[in-house]
Amino acid sequence: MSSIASTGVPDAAAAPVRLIDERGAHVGEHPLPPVAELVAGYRGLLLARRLNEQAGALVRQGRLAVYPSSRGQEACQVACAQVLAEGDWLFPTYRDTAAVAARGVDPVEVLSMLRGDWHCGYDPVAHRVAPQATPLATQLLHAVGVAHAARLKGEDTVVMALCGDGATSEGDFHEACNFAAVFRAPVVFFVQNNKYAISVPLARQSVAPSLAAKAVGYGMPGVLVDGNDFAALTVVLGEAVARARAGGGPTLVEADTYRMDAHTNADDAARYRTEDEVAGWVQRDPLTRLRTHLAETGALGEEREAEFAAAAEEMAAHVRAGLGAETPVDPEELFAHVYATPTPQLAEQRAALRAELEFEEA
Amino acid sequence: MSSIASTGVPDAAAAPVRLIDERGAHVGEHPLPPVAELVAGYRGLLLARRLNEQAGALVRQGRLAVYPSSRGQEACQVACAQVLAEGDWLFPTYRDTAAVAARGVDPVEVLSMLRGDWHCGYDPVAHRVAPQATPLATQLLHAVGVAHAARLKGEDTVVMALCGDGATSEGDFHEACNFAAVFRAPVVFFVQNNKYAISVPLARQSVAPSLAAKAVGYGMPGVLVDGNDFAALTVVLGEAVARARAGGGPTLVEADTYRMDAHTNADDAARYRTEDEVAGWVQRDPLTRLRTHLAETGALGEEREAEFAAAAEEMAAHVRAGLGAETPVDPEELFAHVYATPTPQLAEQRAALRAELEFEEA
Amino acid sequence: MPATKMTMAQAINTALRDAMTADDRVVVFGEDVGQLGGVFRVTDGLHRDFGEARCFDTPLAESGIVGLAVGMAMNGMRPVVEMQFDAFAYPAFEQIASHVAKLGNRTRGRVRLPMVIRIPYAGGIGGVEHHCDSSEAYYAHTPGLTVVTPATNADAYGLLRASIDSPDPVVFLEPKKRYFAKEEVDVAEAVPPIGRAVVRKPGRDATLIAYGPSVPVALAAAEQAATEGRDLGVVDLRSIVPFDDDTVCAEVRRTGRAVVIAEAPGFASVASEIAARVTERCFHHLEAPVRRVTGFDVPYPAPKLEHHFLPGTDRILDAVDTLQWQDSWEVTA
Amino acid sequence: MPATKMTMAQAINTALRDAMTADDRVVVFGEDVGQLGGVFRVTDGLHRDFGEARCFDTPLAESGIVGLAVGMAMNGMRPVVEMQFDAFAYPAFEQIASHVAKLGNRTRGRVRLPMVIRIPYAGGIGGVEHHCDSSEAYYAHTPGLTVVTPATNADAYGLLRASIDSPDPVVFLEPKKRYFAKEEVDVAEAVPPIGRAVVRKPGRDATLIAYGPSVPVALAAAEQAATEGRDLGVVDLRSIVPFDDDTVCAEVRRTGRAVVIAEAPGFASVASEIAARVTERCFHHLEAPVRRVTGFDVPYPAPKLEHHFLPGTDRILDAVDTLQWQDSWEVTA
Ligand SMILES: Cc1ncc(C[n+]2csc(CCOP(=O)(O)OP(=O)(O)O)c2C)c(N)n1
Ligand SMILES: Cc1ncc(C[n+]2csc(CCOP(=O)(O)OP(=O)(O)O)c2C)c(N)n1
Ligand SMILES: [Mg+2]
Ligand SMILES: [Mg+2]
Repeated sequence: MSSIASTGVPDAAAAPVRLIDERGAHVGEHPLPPVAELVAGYRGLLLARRLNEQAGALVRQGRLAVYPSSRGQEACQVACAQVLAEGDWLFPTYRDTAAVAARGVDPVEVLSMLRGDWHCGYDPVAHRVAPQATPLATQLLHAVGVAHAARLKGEDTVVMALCGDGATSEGDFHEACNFAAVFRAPVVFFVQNNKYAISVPLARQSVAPSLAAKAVGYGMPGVLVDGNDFAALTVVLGEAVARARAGGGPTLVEADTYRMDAHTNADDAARYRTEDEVAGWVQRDPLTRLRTHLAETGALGEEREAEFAAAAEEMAAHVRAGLGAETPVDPEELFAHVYATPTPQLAEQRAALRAELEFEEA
Repeated sequence: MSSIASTGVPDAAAAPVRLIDERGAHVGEHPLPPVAELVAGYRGLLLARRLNEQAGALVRQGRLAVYPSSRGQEACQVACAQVLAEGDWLFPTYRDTAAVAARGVDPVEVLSMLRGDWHCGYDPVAHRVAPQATPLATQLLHAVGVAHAARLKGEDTVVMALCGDGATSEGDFHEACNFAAVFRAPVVFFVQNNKYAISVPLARQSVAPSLAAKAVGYGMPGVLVDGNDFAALTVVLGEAVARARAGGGPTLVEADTYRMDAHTNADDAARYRTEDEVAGWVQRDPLTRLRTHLAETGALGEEREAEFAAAAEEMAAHVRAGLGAETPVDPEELFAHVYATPTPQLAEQRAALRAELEFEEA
Repeated sequence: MPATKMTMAQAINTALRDAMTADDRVVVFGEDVGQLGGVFRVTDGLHRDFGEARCFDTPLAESGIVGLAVGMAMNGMRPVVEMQFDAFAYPAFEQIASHVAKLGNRTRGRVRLPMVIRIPYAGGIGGVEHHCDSSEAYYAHTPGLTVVTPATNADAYGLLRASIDSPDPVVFLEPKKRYFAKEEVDVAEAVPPIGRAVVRKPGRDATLIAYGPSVPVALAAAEQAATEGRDLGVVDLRSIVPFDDDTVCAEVRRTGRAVVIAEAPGFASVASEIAARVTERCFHHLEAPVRRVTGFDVPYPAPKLEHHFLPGTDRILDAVDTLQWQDSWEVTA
Repeated sequence: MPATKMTMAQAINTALRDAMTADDRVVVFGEDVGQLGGVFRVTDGLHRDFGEARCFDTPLAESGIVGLAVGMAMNGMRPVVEMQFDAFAYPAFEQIASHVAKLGNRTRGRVRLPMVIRIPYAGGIGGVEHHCDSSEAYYAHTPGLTVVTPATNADAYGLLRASIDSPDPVVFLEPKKRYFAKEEVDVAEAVPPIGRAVVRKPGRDATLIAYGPSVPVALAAAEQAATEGRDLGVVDLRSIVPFDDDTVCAEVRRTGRAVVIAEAPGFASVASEIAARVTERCFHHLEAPVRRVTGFDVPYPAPKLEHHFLPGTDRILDAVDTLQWQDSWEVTA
């Protein structure tokens, strides 16, 4: 397959790479990914959308404290997970629950964090998925570290590092991109430019022609891709992963997408954006687009649709059941993991808490 | 005068802007700055060189603890000060003593810091020269703040913010460039790329085509200029200052130069670079180049040369005298400036120190 | 203007408004403080009423925000910046420790930095990790910073006005769990000077020393103790740096017993400082060692466990019980 | 191998070397640590002897260095990074406080971070601003970090080996003014476990508690006191977190008097913690309040004034003099 992504100095003002347009038609010269991949991707999108909806419902029911939804960004969420091999790593943010789930982590485990159980509900090592990062852009450096270590050890691991448009303004974004480029680390920086950092619009984050253009300053390829086009994302991210794996170093990929929901349920998006703006993006919905394409090309029959819908419902039921259950947390676990072995100070504090609890029980 | 500096997307791989070549000849299309400016500049270069030498001598004599020399970078040092108007601000680093002096600050005051008197020896407000920054890249943000405040107040102040090649790797460099671009702040970021950050060569700092290319990612003009060509520096920096003053926002200027001395006297440059490499740069000496040019064009007679040399010697004598004198520092000053009014805690500690000192005296 | 009921968020909003009205050098900026009015709505309406030049959003970069404020203060303005949550001030730590705290000293007072860094801090809101740190020790340990934290809405108003008026940089720590509780605030009241603690409740038997979010907890403990026949006093520091030794020590010398209460992990903390300095100054008045009731030395826990972490009334009263009452009946008599 | 005379810089270099030889997961990186061998030559020769993959220079960015180390530790390596000077670790503060300290806890122990952050710290070398901070309180206050600081060259070797072997992240604070003093080091000696203080000098009359650069000062003070007939003991903490309460308190209970010595500004410091916890645990054994002799609460001064700032023997002995000896002749008798 010929390369779609710039491999030299990115063309800063280039239009986003797109393979399927808003009416579901294949556009441009580049061939589409195999149909099977697109169908699998479509299934993933349905599951991701359902997960976003289900998690939102759980918040409304008071089962989750908060949920940062990726509705509208599902193509990004699924594509970035789907292009990875088993041994690769994913570094997600708080908004990337659907990507973590697409990587194979049980969404109940992922969401248990937002039920307040613990800071991370899944095993990062078993899944090769880092804990969802809250402090913006900080995780990008960890991603570079994992990648650099892999390279030093001679492993062919690739690391997919996610962040938002807002996070590109942080110093750690800069340091991570630069370290990766200098060390030729096998990382793909994947920026989901969903146009807002909470209430702050892109124009207040950057006046560069694109965020992908930042790649120039690090000496790495940068690609702007239509973030609601699953096919284009798969190709662009896939190429970046392949380049990284082949020793070609990092790539900065910017997805042009949109956060359809508010920042979280606690946010009031009406304060900073219009309904019209949101409505405009409904036309570009990543699910509709892929479904139309697959339906029109005959790749998706009613049976398949029904099968996928059932899978999504099953997942949602599993999530409801898993998060409905009350899971007690042991107060003494407060002290268990701070150090491999608790310090004498922590042992003392643990004993004091235990005494309190025993007294309460008595 | 036509613009020499890119005002749009910088051409990342462009050759450095140069007006006078290594043999003193005017090259290219762009006219040279007025002869008077070049002559004044040459005088400045001589003073700067002499200051570097004198400070080095004072270190060897034990009068100064340490001195980070800008030998080889004098064209940058003088040009960045000379293009500023009186109300403008300069934000220098530890290496920019000659620039601070070129801005009109008494070098004795500047160097008194390195004699150990206090952290900053001059009045930043009176001179509109910030204290020489030690923590790398941090001062760039202050420069943006001064510029942004000036703009909000409707003043036409421009801020010249200096840093080295190494400092461009710091997160604060990124945040400063981005803030300046987004706020269209009247700042000129002037990177003296002297090829080393202590021992670390440029190749370990960045694999971008140039440091000026980083401007692309912020949406500001970026220019690479021959840092040993005083004429080119004056034109490029002058244009950047004019653009900033006219409301055109920030510019990133990278000077291609070389640190002829070790990082400081405490450094052993033989550990990380060859004599050959250094010798190569002797050919590109900024003083020789400008002198040759001025001499060949008849702008610099022997009389002038002698006059400038005398001025440089006078300055050096002043520096020797000023730094040779023993200047006592009052121990109680430790507590005087931490807050506008010392806290009760500091008053108490000051009293305790006073008691100690009185006891010692008694 | 008479006293009005308002939340702490409103009190802070009013203080910003009044300061901006009184002095046009006062500017407010940070993340989401503009059109949105801040994630806690503390800056609500300022962008609308004072315009983009006086209240604006920045790119998302905390070191950038604080560094910008330093420069603006150098150039005659009085910036009030918001860090969105406690742990998100850490990227600005170098700017705060190496510049905000030191620039006045570095320049022998020729440059003063009249700026305020507002930080919603501490826990009790069921927040996810990084949203509930009690970070006061980092700032209090750094010479050159003034560190203030209100416990009441009236103090939130008054201390913020005083902080904005201060010639020195102030880290203004807002106990976020108190943001939405209503209390009477009289904005016409004299602004309390920074550096004065206040005795919230006099008490004969022992002194509870607290600040910020722990003050209401201490008061609740004192109330409960009263029903059990023990008369506990409560001192609210209001300002950690400068520290009001006089007020604190006067109380402790009277009671001979003290408990320090703070949410932050106790090790090398502000609570350690209080215990150490009170002991240094009141040693021979003490019937028992000064006790500390603080957060454990663990990262702030996930919501389900935070109530075990936070110093509550029971834990405070348990600590009071250990103050060796039996040996000293003559003092309490 | 018998004991050899070496400087602390050499002892640390030897520890790095031996650790890199023993375990090829150990990698060393930072600014100028490669070909140059570090600005203090602590990593001298490692690049040459172990190659670019094991010892390398990074771009100039401290948050980047620490963040890279976090990722490398997540992927099975044991990074030992150098921050060039104390204040230049501040840009990495968010990485240290929000990730290095918390990742093990965040993941319920599924991810451990066996990494060491080496920081040359404290003063006494006539350095310019930002090169002499005593920053231990920031780290010691942050749960999840182990904080170690050697006072002798033997400990520098042994504690660094132990730190590299630790499954937890260690902030390893190197008293830079001790870098070039020679002492005997026996690298074959058992590595001291982290968390054990050591009594450097027993003493009957009062206990000096110190760590890092203040230990030799405390010993000098004790020596001087001996000539004046007072027998002072000196405890060297070696590890601030975990803290060795047993060793410290045993000494203080015996003498009934204690002075804590540290270079850092005293407010909300490690010295505050020591004073507070020793008092909590030894209150009824104390004849006088625990005194602190620390740096003043001012930014680290310029070279000409640093000797006024640093706790010296005179100031320590003055503090010892205030320990109310006259009231307690029976204890010292
Ligand atoms: C260092 C840091 N500063 C501030 C925050 C608070 N915060 C959480 S999300 C957010 C906006 C992030 O925007 P963006 O990077 O575009 O990601 P998105 O939420 O749009 O996915 C902010 C400011 C944070 N988490 N970390
Ligand atoms: C934040 C920070 N980290 C590390 C240092 C230590 N240091 C001082 S100068 C220097 C190299 C700077 O290189 P460069 O930016 O190229 O400037 P140059 O010295 O070449 O002028 C380093 C690492 C510092 N001063 N500040
Ligand atoms: Mg966004
Ligand atoms: Mg350099």
